[in-house]
Amino acid sequence: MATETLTLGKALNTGLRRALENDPKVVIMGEDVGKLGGVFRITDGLQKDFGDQRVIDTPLAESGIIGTAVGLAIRGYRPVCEIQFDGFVYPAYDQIVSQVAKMHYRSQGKVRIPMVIRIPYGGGIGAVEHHSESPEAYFAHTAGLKVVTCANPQDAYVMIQQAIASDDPIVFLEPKRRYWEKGPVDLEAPLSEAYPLHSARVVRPGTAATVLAYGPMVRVALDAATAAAEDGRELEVIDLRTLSPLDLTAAYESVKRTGRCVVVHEAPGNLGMGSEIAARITEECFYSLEAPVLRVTGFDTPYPASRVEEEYLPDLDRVLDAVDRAFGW
Amino acid sequence: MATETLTLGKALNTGLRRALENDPKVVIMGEDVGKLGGVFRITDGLQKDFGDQRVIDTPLAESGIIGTAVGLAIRGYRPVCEIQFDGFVYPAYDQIVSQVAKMHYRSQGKVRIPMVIRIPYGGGIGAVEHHSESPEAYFAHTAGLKVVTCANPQDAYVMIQQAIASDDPIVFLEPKRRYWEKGPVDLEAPLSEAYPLHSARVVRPGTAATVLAYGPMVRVALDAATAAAEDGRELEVIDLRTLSPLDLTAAYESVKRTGRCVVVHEAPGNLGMGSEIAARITEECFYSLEAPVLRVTGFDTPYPASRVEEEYLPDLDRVLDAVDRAFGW
Amino acid sequence: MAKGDPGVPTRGRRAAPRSKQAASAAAGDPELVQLLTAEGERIESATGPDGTEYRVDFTDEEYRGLYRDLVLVRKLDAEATALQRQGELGLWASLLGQEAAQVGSGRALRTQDMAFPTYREHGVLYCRGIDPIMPLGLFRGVDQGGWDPNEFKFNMYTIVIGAQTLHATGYAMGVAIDGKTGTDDGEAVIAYFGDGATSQGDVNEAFVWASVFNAPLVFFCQNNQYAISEPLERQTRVPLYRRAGGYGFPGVRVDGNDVLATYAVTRHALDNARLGQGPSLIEAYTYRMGAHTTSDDPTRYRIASEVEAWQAKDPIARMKAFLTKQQIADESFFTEIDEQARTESVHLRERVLNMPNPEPVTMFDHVYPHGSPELDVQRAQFTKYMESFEGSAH
Amino acid sequence: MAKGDPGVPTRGRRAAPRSKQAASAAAGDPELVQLLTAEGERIESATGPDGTEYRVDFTDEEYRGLYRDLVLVRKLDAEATALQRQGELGLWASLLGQEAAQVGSGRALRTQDMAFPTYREHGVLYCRGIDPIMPLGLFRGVDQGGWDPNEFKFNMYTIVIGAQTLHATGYAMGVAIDGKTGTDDGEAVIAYFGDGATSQGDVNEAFVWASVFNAPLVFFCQNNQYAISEPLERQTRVPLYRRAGGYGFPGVRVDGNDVLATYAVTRHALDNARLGQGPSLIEAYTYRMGAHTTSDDPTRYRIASEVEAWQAKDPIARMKAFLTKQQIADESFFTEIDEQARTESVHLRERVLNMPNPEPVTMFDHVYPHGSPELDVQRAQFTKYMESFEGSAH
Ligand SMILES: Cc1ncc(C[n+]2csc(CCOP(=O)(O)OP(=O)(O)O)c2C)c(N)n1
Ligand SMILES: Cc1ncc(C[n+]2csc(CCOP(=O)(O)OP(=O)(O)O)c2C)c(N)n1
Ligand SMILES: [Mg+2]
Ligand SMILES: [Mg+2]
Repeated sequence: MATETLTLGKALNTGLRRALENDPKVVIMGEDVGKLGGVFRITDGLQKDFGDQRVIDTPLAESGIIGTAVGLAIRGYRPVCEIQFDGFVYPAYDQIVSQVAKMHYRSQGKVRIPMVIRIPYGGGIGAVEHHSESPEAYFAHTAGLKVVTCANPQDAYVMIQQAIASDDPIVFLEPKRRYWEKGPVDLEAPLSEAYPLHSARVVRPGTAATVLAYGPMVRVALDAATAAAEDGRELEVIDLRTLSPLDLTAAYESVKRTGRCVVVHEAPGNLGMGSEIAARITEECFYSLEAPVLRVTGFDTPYPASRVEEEYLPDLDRVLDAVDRAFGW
Repeated sequence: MATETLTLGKALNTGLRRALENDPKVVIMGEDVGKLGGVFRITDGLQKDFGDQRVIDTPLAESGIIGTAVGLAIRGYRPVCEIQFDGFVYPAYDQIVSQVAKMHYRSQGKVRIPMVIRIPYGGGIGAVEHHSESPEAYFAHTAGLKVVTCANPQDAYVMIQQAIASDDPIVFLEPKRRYWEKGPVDLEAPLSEAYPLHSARVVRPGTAATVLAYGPMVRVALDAATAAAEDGRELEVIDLRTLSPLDLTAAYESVKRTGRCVVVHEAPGNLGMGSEIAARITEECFYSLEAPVLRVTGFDTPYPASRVEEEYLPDLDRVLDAVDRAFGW
Repeated sequence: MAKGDPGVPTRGRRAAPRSKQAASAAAGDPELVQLLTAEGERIESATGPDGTEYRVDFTDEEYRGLYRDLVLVRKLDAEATALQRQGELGLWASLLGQEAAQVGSGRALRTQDMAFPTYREHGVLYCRGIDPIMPLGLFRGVDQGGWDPNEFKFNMYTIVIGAQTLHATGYAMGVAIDGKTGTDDGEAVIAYFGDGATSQGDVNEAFVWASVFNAPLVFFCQNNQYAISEPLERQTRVPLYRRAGGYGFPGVRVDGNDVLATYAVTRHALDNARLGQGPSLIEAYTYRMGAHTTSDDPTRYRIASEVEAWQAKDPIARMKAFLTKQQIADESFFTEIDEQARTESVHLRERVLNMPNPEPVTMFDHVYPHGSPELDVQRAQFTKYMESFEGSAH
Repeated sequence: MAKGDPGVPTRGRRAAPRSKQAASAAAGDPELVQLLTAEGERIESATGPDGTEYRVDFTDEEYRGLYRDLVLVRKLDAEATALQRQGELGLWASLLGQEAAQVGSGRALRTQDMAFPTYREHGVLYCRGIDPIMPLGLFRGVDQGGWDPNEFKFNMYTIVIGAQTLHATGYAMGVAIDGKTGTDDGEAVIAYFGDGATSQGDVNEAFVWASVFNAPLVFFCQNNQYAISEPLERQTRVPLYRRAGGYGFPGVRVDGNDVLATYAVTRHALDNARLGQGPSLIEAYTYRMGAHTTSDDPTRYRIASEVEAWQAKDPIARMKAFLTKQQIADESFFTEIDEQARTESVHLRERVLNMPNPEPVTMFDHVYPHGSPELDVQRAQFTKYMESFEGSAH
């Protein structure tokens, strides 16, 4: 087993490299993905090694990126599009929701759009406006798209390859504040044996309450669980990984045991993933719940100036506060 | 009291006329809003009477409509933008979520964008693709926007004027399949005394269960209540009217009495308004609920071909089925 | 194409001055490429704004074929309009008046070329060999488009204005990456759109991309003078074909009611594309003779005299006059074609009336290539729910 | 502007041939409008692509004033870069190299004119009389822009590429509806954007709208040759100013490192706009001497020799050479300006260091003009929650 310690960013880079190697139809495209290797260097070195027809530097136009990628997909390619920052995906929104998401349905399965839309998302990096958004609900609400997000280097490496290999159009959300976090990555395990893409995973078993998180918030949830354990409360933490379709099998099982559930995400709470998860868990675990599912989320404001983002973003304390509230209900 | 019987469409037309009369800064803009009077004739006759600088026929470009309206708003105008159909708002999505919604926040209140974005929405009219969508969740999830929808001619007449008079940017959703439904409209009651814009309203009191609906589904909910009453079950029906901010005061009070709640909307259920409403009601009414809040919604597919839309859309039977399930929980 | 008959000018004969003059006379626009006047006079050749000489060289058989195409697509289209009036279709977007623009460009495509239509290219669809019933499913509401884009090299209809121009550009980029340009039998791509569409961001982005990547693509704009009720002046204050220059590729305006000129200009642009010379823009200057769709009422926004003026430029009438004058066809031929059109339209009507409604449960099909467990649950619940209404429920 | 001094060519003298030649020599582009060569030679007048003769007529005082502006904005910008390096700003988008494009256009604006910037127009902001600390709050992360757009006639910075060009167009439409064009003291609007932005749908839609509504608007594109790492060739294969022709309004390329030519061209375009002659496009041909932002590493994508070549075209050096040669200014003036710039930058630095962090609860402010009961609840909960951490909680 060839386990290496990689940052999440480097794990993505390595996964993309594998995908380019394994399938000549895979093309990467986006603003600054070539020579620069992307503003986060996730595509670093790939244009040099695979050429500028596999790793395509594009004009500055997001609708153009996604729209031409649709055409490339119809031509038989498997485009992997990089959107530079979360807040810049909206010019492409029409192409994503009306074309990417619907082409397969419209054509009764005759046209496939095996596209991956990579988006660095979320806050916590002290950035200016539009660089810290969490747009996952906009995509998860859209039938025809699948939405996944990774939380650690191993998943990053595997999931990006799985997403590229899938024929479904997938919005692949990358927790940008975790790009520099390191972890072990098994570079040799065959993809065919990997943990399935559209499955959640229990990342810390526990008994007292269930904490659901994804992407950048998994670390926060785990930290909260460590802190809670010191107080004698064992939290079960589930990394959701797939936001559409949601995989709540493990969550249902867990909540039926614990009776309490907290969902954590950075996106504003109103109409966020937490709402859907709360609604489903309440339906499924109605008689097991000791308290309503509580949501720890960004507030219902635009993402604020970075000097107050620490207070805007859910952190360990707010998670523990919610757990306390669930116990005090 | 000058009560007239008007269709919902004519009520909107009359409300728009009033707004143009009352404030010279109000301008209407959109594709085909002038000579044609809009594809649904909601702006019929207005260009003729107010001129082509008050009722502006625009190029075919939705981002252009909203983006230039932002500029007009900065200049001191109050633009009322028509998006021709729900499915064509997405090219303007970036301008709406990153500019319209955020300009006031960004400028610390120095810039106001008193804009109304009118969108005929929803299905049931036998239309082709992109003409039957319910995009409300995309907007309600966006902080900085307000979202309202009317369900009857009286509300249509009043709410459109209130929305135009408001300095908040408002997405105004018009239930297109109800454009031709008639009802009494009081044309003389002063706006200042009207029912507040951002408030839900109980439209049928009841005791057995609470049904929440908005826009095109209010009629379905009322029909269901009539049918249920024949079976001896009195449903309380609430017309939500405002989707952001949500006004659930009456709903909480109702659910605490009835113990059962069903939410109805056309949009796909996943991450729909129903999720948020279910999550909030569960938090607020946890100990009163005899069953989880149940959602009767469009399915999580793209809007299907019109010959099957009847089965896609919630109807009386599906609402009653959900009520039955709530009772059988 | 084989050589023309003696009565028709053939390749190689120069007639530039006459062409300019004739085109100018016909449309009041010296830059309009025209090979067949509204009166059915053949012009030997016409010069485009960049000096390209356009001409065609058809056999009698081919001329008659083009005429047949024009008549057939008009008749089938009229049948669809009638079907809509009788409630058999939810909507119809008629091509009336645009037959030449569509047949001319559609016939200029080679088998290997790929087309990206809007919702109005029934004539191009016909030229691609697709059963004309196909788009009727979409407008009837039984499906959202039934043909296989890759089989016929004709993509799905696109309703969102302009979106398909980016798809076409990406596809053409793929053609180039595949190395399928640079030779006589290279592949080319054509993107259809309207005058209204030229205002959309997507279309202009497509211009940027096609230019930067030198994509083998022909932008084919049918300027039918209206976007629903909005006249051309709401989209531009200069002729649309000039837009191309700003992006660094050639643009040409052709008489879109002239099937010969449209053919010549499109063929030339496609051949340039397939040879690796990059994109170009064709503005086919034509007129939407009918309503925008069957839901529209054009009397609210345009005057009858304008329609009448264009009536005089009818694409079929001028072709008929030409065939008659040149004795390429006679009354019996015209009668035969009318008869064939009638038969095909009756056949179309019968098949539409027999188009079954889809099973409601099929709305859950094809949302994802790999399916979704959530949807499987919804489908199962739906099936059970529907069964609960059946007398003989399982 | 008052009359120029004897050493400087004044209005009315024709020197068209010389201008063409000089411009050509300087930039290898005969279409580049230039009034001051890289070596500091004055060119009397220059001809634009549509035949417009551009010239300026400044007093010595005014020449010195332009020089002062250039030096000051460069120095303040350098200070901001230094502050970022020291962790006092989260990010900085430097204008280094683009001083002349910004000061030239900024000074061409009249009080009543409205500007719509990107995130890099610190020089224009300065010309509008806004305290240069204002944009630093945004980049420090204490706010999202602090000035009042209507007070200074300079809109908020816009980060989403191209979005502001539509706002500018709408604003200009409003100016026209207000009847504020058609006279010498009419209002004009200017929209700033970069070369990269020209690929965005929004910018091209702005071209459509401005043209169709004949908006009193100047599109001012600073072509600094890069969009982050992407060189100009990724956005266009022809000079950007030509884009305008496709939409039916004039375009001109000016030497953006020449403050005089930029002034002249912008003033002319603004005056045309205010007189009701509609929109135009200016491409200010310049170079981004520094990184895209402080987060960027340009050595990954461009070579040192290219930067050096542009160093020789420095906007300030050429102005200094001109002032010296023409004896409009001497060493003591230059020293005085440097000293003033130093003092102002020290002052800026001190004020930045003292910029307070916002109270966290202010994040709930200004979401809606009329507030929201939901947010009131969240704010109250947040306040209570924060208080729970205080030793002396209420
Ligand atoms: C993005 C978008 N906005 C609006 C519409 C509604 N709509 C359908 S057709 C049409 C006019 C199109 O005009 P044009 O491009 O000239 O094509 P034509 O219909 O004349 O062939 C409009 C506005 C749409 N389909 N898509
Ligand atoms: C819609 C959008 N996409 C991407 C970005 C990220 N981004 C910021 S600046 C920039 C390059 C802009 O280039 P240009 O327009 O030439 O302006 P310059 O920075 O050179 O002044 C990019 C891609 C953005 N801000 N907005
Ligand atoms: Mg048209
Ligand atoms: Mg640039």
